[in-house]
Amino acid sequence: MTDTRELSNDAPILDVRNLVMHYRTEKGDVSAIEDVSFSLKAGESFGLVGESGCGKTSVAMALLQLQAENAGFEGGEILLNGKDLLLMGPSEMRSHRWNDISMVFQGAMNAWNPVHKVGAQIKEAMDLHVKPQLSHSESRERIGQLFEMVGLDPKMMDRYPHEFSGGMRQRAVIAMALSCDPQIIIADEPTTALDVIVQDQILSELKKIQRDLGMSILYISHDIAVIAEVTDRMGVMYAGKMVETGPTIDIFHNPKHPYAFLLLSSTPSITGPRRKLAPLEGEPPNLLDPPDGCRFHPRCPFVTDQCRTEEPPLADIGAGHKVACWNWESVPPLSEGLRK
Amino acid sequence: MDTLQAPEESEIPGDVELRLQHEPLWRIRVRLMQKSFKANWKLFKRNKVGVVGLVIIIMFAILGIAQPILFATGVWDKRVYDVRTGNDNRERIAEMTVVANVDDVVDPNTQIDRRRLIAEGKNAEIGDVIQRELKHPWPPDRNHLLGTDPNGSDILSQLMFGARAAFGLGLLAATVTVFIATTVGSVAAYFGGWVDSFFMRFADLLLMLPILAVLIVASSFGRFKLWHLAIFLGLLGGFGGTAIVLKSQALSVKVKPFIDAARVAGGNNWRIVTSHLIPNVMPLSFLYVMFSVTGAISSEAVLSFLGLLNIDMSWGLMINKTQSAGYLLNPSTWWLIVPAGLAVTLLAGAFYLAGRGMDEIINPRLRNR
Amino acid sequence: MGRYVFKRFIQMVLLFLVFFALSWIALQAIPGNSIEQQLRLNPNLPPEAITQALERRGLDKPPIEQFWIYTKDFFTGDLGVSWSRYPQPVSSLIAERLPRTVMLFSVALLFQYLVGFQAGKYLAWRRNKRGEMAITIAGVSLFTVFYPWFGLMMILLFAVKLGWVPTNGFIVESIWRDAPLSANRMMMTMFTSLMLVTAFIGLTVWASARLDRPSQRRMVKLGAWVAGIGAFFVYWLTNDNLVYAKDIAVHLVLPVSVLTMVGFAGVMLITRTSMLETMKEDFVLTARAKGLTEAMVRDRHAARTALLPVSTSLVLAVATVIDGGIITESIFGWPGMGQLLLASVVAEDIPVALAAFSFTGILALLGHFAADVLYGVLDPRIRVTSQG
Amino acid sequence: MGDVRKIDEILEDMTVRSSSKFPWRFVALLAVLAMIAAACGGTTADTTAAPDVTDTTSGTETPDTTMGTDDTTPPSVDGFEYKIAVIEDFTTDNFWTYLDTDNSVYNGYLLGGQAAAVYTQVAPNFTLAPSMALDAVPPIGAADGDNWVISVPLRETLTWSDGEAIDANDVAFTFNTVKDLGLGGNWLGSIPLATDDDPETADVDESAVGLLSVEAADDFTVVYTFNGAPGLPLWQYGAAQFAVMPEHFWGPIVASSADAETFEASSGEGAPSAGGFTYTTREEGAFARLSAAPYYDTGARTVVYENGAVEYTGPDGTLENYGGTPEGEVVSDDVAGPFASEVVFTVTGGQDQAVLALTEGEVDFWLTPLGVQRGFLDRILAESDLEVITNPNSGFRYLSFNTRKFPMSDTSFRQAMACMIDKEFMANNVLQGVAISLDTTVPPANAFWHNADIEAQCAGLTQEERVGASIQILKDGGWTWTTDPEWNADNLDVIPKGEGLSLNGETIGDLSVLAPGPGYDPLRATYSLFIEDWAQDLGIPLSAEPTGFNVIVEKVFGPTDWDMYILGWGTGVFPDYVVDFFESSQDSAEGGFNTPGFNNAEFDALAAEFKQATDLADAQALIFQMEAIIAEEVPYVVLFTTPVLEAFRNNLDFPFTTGLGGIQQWNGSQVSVKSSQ
Repeated sequence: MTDTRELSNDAPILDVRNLVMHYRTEKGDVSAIEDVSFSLKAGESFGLVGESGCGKTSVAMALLQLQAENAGFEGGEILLNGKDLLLMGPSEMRSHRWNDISMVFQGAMNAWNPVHKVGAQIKEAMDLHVKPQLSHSESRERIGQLFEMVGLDPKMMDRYPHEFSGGMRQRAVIAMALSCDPQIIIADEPTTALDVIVQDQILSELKKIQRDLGMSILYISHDIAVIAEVTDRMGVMYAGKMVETGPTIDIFHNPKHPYAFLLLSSTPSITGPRRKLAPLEGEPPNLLDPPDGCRFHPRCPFVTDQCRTEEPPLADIGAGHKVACWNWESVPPLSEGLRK
Repeated sequence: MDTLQAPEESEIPGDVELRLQHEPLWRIRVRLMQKSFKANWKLFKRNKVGVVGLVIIIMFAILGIAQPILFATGVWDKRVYDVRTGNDNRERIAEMTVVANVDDVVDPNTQIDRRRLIAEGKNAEIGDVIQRELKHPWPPDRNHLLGTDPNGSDILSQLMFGARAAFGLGLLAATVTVFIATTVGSVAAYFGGWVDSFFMRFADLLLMLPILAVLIVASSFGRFKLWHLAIFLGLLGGFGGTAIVLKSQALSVKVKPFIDAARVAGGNNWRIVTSHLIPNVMPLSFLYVMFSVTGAISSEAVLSFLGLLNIDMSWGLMINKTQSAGYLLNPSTWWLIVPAGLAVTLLAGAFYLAGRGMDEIINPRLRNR
Repeated sequence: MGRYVFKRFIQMVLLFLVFFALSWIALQAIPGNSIEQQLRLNPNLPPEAITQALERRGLDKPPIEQFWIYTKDFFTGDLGVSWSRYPQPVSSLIAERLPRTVMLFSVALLFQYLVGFQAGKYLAWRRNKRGEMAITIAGVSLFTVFYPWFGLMMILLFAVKLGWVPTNGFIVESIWRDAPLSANRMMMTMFTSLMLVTAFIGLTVWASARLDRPSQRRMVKLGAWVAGIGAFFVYWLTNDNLVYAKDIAVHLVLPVSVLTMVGFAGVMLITRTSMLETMKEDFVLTARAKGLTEAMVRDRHAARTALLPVSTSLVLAVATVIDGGIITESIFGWPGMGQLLLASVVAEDIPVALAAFSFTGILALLGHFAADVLYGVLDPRIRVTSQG
Repeated sequence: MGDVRKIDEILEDMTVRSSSKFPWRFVALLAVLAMIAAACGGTTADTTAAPDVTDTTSGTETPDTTMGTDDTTPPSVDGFEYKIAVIEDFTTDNFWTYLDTDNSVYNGYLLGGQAAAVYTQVAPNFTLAPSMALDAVPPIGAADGDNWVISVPLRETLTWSDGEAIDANDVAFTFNTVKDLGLGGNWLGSIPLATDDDPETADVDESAVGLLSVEAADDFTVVYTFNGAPGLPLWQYGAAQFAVMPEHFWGPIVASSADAETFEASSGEGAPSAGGFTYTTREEGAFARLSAAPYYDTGARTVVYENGAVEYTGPDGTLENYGGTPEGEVVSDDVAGPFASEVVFTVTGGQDQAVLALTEGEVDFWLTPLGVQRGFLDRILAESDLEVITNPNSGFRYLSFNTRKFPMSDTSFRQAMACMIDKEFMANNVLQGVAISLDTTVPPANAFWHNADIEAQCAGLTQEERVGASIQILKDGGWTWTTDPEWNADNLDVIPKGEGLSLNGETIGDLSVLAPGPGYDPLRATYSLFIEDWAQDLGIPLSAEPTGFNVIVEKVFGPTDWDMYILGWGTGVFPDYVVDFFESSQDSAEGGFNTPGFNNAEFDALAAEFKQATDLADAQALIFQMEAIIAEEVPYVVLFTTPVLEAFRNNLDFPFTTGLGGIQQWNGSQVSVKSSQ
């Protein structure tokens, strides 16, 4: 299985196609993921950005098949090396978790079980997935290496999570994610709740590791700046839908979906071009009863009648840049900002 | 210590009062209560465990209320159905033949062997046909739906009286418990320091006591009536374990911003405790009412069962009387022991179940995702 | 840590002193001295016999002096002499009763917590699925069942109707009449052998973690189980006193089963609540993401963390064994500490009652202390804060 | 993957620190192994030691009885095990302790048979008869200066179970031990030690008559010296009957005991017995055993007649007669055993368990002072091999008035209350067979002392007639109502109830009757409620207060601010208690037993005479008169007694099954019970 990455550089190792997932609640179905597609090639990093509640985390959970109990897939497929995860049985799925797809969780504190030592929690995954099973000392050696790789003292593996600082914990989480040598790492808000300097360190650490180990990383963040910093390609999600996807540089500099445009406008950027800040007004829609037509239309400054009735398709506007908007052409360049 | 952790959030946000100042406060409170009641009722209904408990509680409440009504309407004659002095002495006669050998007895109701006759102190010759009074306890029939006890007293009537006793005792004990525990817990949490130490050490002290033994000691104090027991249990619980739980809840409320806000606004300490802290501890307190009722009912039953309470009638006493008269392990007189035992179990269990149902609403950690 | 323990210890001693004094006052305050009453109600006794009997028990002195003498003796290790079983020393009464209580309740608590914890885990794991309500209601019913009644019903069913187990008592006379050792001695041997086997297996398994190769670890662990259980069986099967051990074991079956039935639900509910809270934690998700099986996630992560309040409750349950034993012991005719406590309180035998009270008090204090320590051991987060 | 608990998941830094930590764990492991080994070794030592212990004990125990019972072989024809269930544990195996501080009925069942006595009472009619003594009737003795000396010749043939003679030295030894060690309790009840007058309290004469010394004039003559002439209670029913213990066994123990406490803490295991069984062993909380032992009286035949007369044929065939001329029906014909090789007491957890043991065939007899409860009868009678007998209990439950206080001080008030109480109705209709109506403190079953001529107030009247009679009694006594009570024939009730009852203008305040709660005694609790009802019918504002037993006792034996109470007495056969309960000098306010504060000069005179009486017939006549006064003046309303039901397996052959208190009164007739199989 670990050899598959050698197959081809072109074939995506992860291909999400038209994924539809709903949460069934007493009040009705919540459409959390609506027709989302993206793919990830070996060694590539892809970013998913959007407000909280837009379905990013649902996508991450779907990739690990750890969605909530009331979630149901209405369509689509998640192909991992060509095999559909949605069709796998629980035990087969388990063998892929961490082994092929691991995850750097958000809020690293809670990702650790407080009653076990950090090393033990990493070893636990290795015992399951690394074949042949490593001996005690071999495991420790490997964990030590991983710790060094993420910039931690190997002795820390015998400490409990609460003895780690936030940044150290996050590094340890990365070490854990790397422990079984996965093809894909999902980094879900990897730097949220860390102070800025640590954020930066962690991100460069991740980038370095990705470079060294050649794995694919799926970044998930509400912070478009983070995504811009570390990904090759990105997608913008809004209300469960992918509204814009393409090379990160294209979108970052030239967003064509009004939501992406406003998102970028509302974020000050140090590295990017100077821009006028524009507020993103209103609140995300209630996914129990999403608006007709384009889901963004109630908040959209470029709204037209068509937007209110017809759902725009994710259309290619060139160079792998796709956008789902009827009026993407009327979205101004970022530098001009939004005219009043 | 206890299964129940203090909820992290209170049901009624503290700042609601500020937002709706143009309305009279009581109306806001009533409306809020209505609203939260409706919402909570919906949640509660979803949890079938709680509903089962509630239904059983209501059943017993009806049972308890029914007895005075039956007396007042004359359906039941006090002389027959009163739990203290009532007895049914309408004679029930059975004819029987005195036989020499117990194996010859065909129908135990109409025939009797000689040994039994001797045991009952009558003289008869073998072969005589004599009339024998059927003695209490009588099995259930039309007049006595659950039969009579060895003294000829109606079991159903005792059961009904016992229901009233159980409710009275349970609710009184629970009210005392929760009133004290809420106050103690809030005060200890708010003031901290030596006040806290004092109450918490006192609580530890009460937790050290062998409760049953202490109740036995207490019950030997003269005319220890049911309401004495209720208050005693209330005090034990109120200053003991419940206080500790509610204190930890109050602590979590104490650090909420609105308490600080009230303090900054120059609120007097007692006012903050009574109008901010306690109302926010109340939901959990109310939950503890349920659990305290369970504890009180069981304690009373155990003490009565051991024959240590001087009370007129209760479920525990019914079992105690059955036992002391020797009918306990006799399956053929099941009506003496099964209804009473079941009643204690059901009502105590029902309050507990209802409590668990409420717990799922009040305790945010247990709420469904 | 040392300072913390010292502070706790001082607190415990002070608390115990207050407890001791309060218990004495409460017992002393019972209206009517039943020892004196019993004597006085016997018309055959001349007044001098009554006076003498009171003098011998020190009851002729004023209460304050009695208390002073009693306290002095108590804290110098002399528990005094029973009033109702004069002149039997209190310590010998306790020595006679304690092994029985220890035997019955150690086994019962073990089962209660094993069954309760497993059931609670299962319940939490199956939340909102079929069976949850049925098990909850059944569990709560057993938890809140009127215990004396339930116990008697079980005796009626299993001992009387079905005749599977003895109805009461802890030994059968016909087996023990010429026994070379006392039942207490036997119980202690049984208890010790159980403890030793458990300790052996536990320690070996613990020590095996040091071994490097997984296969070695497995072998040693398996070996420990086989050797431990094997040694237990070999020891008992070749033991001349097996027949006596068996008799005690047979008598344990019903009380232990009933105690387990009424007690497990409490543990189950604690476990469930605690598990439900734990299951919402992110680390459970992490564990799943790591590809652990559901059983591993449940046992190593959710349940291991949920074990905290359960273990605390176990320690505290140990502390209330004597009080809780009152009913059990009287229903099953198991003359242990609970019955001693009951009898002494009813008879106002203050030396015995006070000793039993103190015993429960000390158990409770140690229980609370042990719970704190255990919490620290099980939850590394607490370990640090409690040191500070 | 499975569900393997991985305790090994705790990672240890082996490579770094193993050298320092590694051995430590295995040392711990080794320590455990060593402990296991030690434990095994220890227990092995036990088992090897065990046979020795059993050998020695059985060596001394195996009785060489005249009946040829052999313990080591299965029981011979007569050698059966008499298996008895008891519901309370024995608390001592030392007879001295039993009689002193641990004077429970159960200790009595176990140890009571050990003692010898100079005179004794013969079952079932309590006939006074010689045991160690040679003469049929206790000698009266004669004055010797200030003292009174009684010399009793003893039989020379009696032996303890170990073969030592039972002689006068044992009697003297027992007396001296009680006196010198200062034993108390019931020892002082049967050995009335003389006390000196305390000069400081000149107004009270403490120098009651008592025993000064008991000496052995020779081996078979014992001399009692009193400091005055003793009456029946002190001599015939007192000192002449005290328990005699073997000096050769206890002497050394007494000598080595510093005080009574150490002495009474010593074990009585191996003590020789004078009663056919010796105490063997017990497991506390489980069982106790007695073994048949050589008995001097084995084979003796005792025939008891209806009138109490006893015909005794000794083992050697000599015929003796006690307690009058044998005539009438034979109530008991008894050959002394022991027939059982063992008496095995099984301690069961409670009465339910005792009945189970009985019905399951684990025991032959349930020995209980309380009797079998009626609820058990169904199940006992369902077993065809169980038999049930019923006898009245020796004792009574009563309502007592505080005669020191108005209105209880008024005789007509008490009489009217007594008249209202329909005991027959209570016994037959309400309590239904679990209570036997009683009118006198000496029950009919105590035939010799019972005054059969006494009738209760308003005996035999209907409820209506009782109301009428009570009203009349009150009116005659000068009582008036504002509203007179009236019997309403339609409702079969008193309507209206009396109101405003007063005597010479003095009205009655709220009164209460203290009675044990239904949890303690449902019978008395129920009774108190009915008494409350009846009193209220007459306009007496009485309320029943369920009160703890200890609280009632505390109240009524101390201060005198109570009104009425209901309690019970368990009584012996010799009715000296009648004196204790009602003699004015026995006022409970001063520490006596006269709780009502009854103060009647006529009664006091009779009581004084009774205490001095030495003749049974005189004493009987005095008791009859005293009872009559009690029935008329009603300080007590004697309410009822309870039947003692006893159940046993029908292979048991008891010498008698009828008698006050039943078989349990005689410790289950251990020596004479036979097995018919």
